[in-house]
Amino acid sequence: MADKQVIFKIQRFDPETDKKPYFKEYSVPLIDGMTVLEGLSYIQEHIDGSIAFRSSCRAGVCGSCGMHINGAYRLACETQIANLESDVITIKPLAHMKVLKDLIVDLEPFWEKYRSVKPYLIPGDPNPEIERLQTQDEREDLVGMIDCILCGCCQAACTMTGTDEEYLGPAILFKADRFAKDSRDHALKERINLTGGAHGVWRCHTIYNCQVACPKKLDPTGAIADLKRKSIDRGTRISFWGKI
Amino acid sequence: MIYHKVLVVGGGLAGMRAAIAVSEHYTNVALLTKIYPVRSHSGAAQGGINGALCNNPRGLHDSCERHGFDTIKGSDFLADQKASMLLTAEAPKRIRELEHWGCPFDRTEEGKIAQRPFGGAGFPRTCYAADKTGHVILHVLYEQLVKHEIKTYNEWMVTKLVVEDGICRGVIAMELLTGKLHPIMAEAVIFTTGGSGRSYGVTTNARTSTGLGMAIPYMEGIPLKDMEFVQFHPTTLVGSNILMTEGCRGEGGYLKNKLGERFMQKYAPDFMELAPRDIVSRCITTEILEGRGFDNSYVHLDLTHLGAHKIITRLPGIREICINFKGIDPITQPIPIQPGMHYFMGGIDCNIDCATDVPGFYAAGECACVSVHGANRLGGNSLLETVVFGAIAGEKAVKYIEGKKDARKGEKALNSALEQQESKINNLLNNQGKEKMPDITKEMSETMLKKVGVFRKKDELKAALDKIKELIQRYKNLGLLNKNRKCNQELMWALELEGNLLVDETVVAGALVREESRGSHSRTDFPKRDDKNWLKHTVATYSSDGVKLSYKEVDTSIYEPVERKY
Amino acid sequence: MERSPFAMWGWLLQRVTGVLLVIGMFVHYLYLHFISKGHITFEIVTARLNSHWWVFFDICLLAIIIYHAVYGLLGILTDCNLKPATQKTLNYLFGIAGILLFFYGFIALLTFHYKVPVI
Amino acid sequence: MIRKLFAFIIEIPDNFHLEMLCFAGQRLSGILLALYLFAHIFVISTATLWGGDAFTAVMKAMHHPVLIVLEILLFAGVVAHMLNGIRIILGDFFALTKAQKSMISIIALIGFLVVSIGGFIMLYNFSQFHS
Repeated sequence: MADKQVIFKIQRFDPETDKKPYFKEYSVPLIDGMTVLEGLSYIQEHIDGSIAFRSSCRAGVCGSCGMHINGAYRLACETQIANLESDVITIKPLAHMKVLKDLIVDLEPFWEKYRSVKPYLIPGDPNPEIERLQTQDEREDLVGMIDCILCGCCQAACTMTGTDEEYLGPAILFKADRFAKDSRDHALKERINLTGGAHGVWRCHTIYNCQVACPKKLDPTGAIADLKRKSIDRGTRISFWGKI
Repeated sequence: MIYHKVLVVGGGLAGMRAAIAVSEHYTNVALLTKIYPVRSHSGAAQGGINGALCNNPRGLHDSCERHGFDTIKGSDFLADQKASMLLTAEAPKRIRELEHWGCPFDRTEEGKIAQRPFGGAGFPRTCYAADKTGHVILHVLYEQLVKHEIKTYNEWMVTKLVVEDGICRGVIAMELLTGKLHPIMAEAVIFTTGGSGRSYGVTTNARTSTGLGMAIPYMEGIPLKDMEFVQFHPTTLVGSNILMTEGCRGEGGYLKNKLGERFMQKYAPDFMELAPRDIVSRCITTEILEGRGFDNSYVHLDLTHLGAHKIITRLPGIREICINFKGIDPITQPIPIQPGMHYFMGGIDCNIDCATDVPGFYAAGECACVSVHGANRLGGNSLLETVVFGAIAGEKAVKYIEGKKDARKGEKALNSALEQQESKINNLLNNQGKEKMPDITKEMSETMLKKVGVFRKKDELKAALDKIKELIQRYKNLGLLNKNRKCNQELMWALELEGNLLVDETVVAGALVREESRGSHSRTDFPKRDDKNWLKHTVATYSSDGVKLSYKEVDTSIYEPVERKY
Repeated sequence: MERSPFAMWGWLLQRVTGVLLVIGMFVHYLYLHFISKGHITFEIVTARLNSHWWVFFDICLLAIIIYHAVYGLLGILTDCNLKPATQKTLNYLFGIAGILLFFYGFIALLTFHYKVPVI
Repeated sequence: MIRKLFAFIIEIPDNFHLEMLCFAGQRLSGILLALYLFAHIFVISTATLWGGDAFTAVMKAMHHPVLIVLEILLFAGVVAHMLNGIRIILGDFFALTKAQKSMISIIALIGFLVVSIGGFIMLYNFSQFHS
């Protein structure tokens, strides 16, 4: 065939039949402007229907298709094969999560942690008639905090989520900090209590894996550092003066 | 058997809003979604949500009535006017409610919600959060879902709606990871499954936006309304057809053809680029067809004159998508765009209460047709529709249950439906047919795109209808590669393909018969709007040998239809 | 999860001792490796440690570096998310070992100050 | 358990970038420096255990061309651990997490200068004594 072929090397695993994950290779004809996700769906449609992966929006906004592609965590849908500059594309599921099938991992613990940090606005006063006022400056604090798509790439890249299963992880702490930074939120005390535990912010060693892995170029490390500073501020006051 | 008072199917904005509305009355409400709620395609909405808040200095004289009139005018007077007025009257309340829940809208100088101009609107009234409005609202609603501790069935897919004696009893759902079928009994079922974008090859919609959600009630005899009105978004990125928000033009972007002209001057001199979507799509297509497009397939959306600061603060997502998918930076280069299928104005036929003819079955969001958008939807009204009618559907479902005498009925119907679905899926898996799914999908999307696209013609529509009918027949001989039940995504796509085909049939059949041009339905052989014969809704009903069409009155009690000019 | 002052103070002190060690090690290296020449003898050290300031400095440096080293090693084990009971035992074990080590080093330092073996 | 203990090395191929290498280096140098610290304290305590002459004798034995190279390596380890520690602290306490990439280049430069100057002085001192 005249077309250029790329080899997809995909980690396969079915916990019911396989003892260990293994790699299987597929050859896919390369089309101009093809993304990794398109390659995967080509395999699913034409070569091996048993392969399983999550996908939805194909525009990099839903966060379904986070996976480990050629040495880094990326969204399959926005990764151009041409940009990888390699004839072999190695794909692994998100690390530190239980593999349910091939590239599908068990996200339930992730959502469980998400729920545990009260990820919703807790305003101090009853809702006013009109909107709550917030200056554009206060709104600017949220730039870069509201863009998280919860794809789980940072969570998988973080070395600490691998060693400590109970560690909340960068994505969750990022979410917690999004509310800690919101001028309309009045539950900072509660948020610090929820994230300032031994399996919370103190488990972070500022490795920056999350920041490097983030497909949206957000800064979870910075968010965790922000929570640490807030926690220290409160913690030292309590220790030295007994209360705030 | 799993039992819920109310089961919401679909985890997008409308679904979550409905579930939250129900949970204020009953705790036994569940939300069932094919993916995860935050993965829903509502999150891809970019531009904003419309509401007459009058926060913009240029919008001080705006009002809900003006918003309603713009919506009706935008709809080419096919909207049910009371429904449109309800939508716009509820808008400020719902937007402020979102704000109270923590939605990070951009702000004005005084700290109120900022508003930007949008297509077809007389005043700037689109509230936005950069170009990620859908994303932030989706996350805010999911946060509320978590707060209300609503049970969600993630990665479950409904395969059948169970209707017994004309009353909705529940659904049969498949757990995608295990492939197991479960009957779910519910007093009321709310469908909020979105549109059928995958019917078209060139679409802004997600891979998961398929027509199954509309096809399931359709197969149970619940009609689909106004299906021929399919909106094409004028600006989608060439190649991947990812949405380039209308906000680009709202912020002042220009559309330019090969000659470098702002061609909208010729077509809509007053509104220019901010004419409604159907008009801009037609203009772009005309330019391309008349040879003034690049490579005969696209034109340019030029943002370069806006300056780096405005693009980075107001349209960061657009810039990111352009860089990731096309390798161009909108600050320095124009974006190549073409129209792409975007939204279904039509859907499950329901009234202003989101109720259908089957008691206990409700629909909201894109999959429903309350008929607020008529023949063409204005940008920013879809997010509004989801939160307004999501809430209404939830509340009306609660009211229905309160007035209901029997409960926990229909076990027998559910069990027999379960058996029927089991055998259907087993047949699909064991079918040794020669037909391959990618072929059918490809032929379907190409037919729809080429023959039922922006411009439509009688013989093309006829050919398309034949083709879709042929594909429905060929679908019966589908042979799948993967015969396993567990985690079989191919099976999921196959089930959805059937839904897509059925929905497509209603689209083509409706378009073939409607001999006029109205809103997004543009017939080259009938270029004029014909209020005398066609000011009516198309209602498509399922029968085993194809679509049965009938017609319904349009509510024009408030404004007299006039010619639509921009 | 409850806020954990123990984890916070451990983490914070690790950073504080880290910064102090930057200063301490600078002085330590400057004096002992760059200014003083040749191989060190007992007499050279005793001459330096005649000064109370040097004794004070060395004891502080010893305490800080032992905290930093012991907490650092313990931290690596803590990251493994062991059973709470095991973790508690380890905390005590490392704590006691750190204190013992400090006293051992302390006595070694005093040997130079008093110019005779303490034992 | 072993996997978890050495995750900072095992996971390098999955996250192959400078930041991860810095972290692994920080942990590894930390462990080695801690071990060195214990040895260091023990060597100094020879004076307490066996008297001043024993201490002098041990110190003289330490003054060996091979050991001076190891000593310079130790110095490099201390400097690397220190500078990387400063980078982490700056990131955490001064909201400089976005600037960490440039911080890595800066500390690499500073580290290189400090180690080469310090190493040169140490070598010079050593050679002076022997000549």
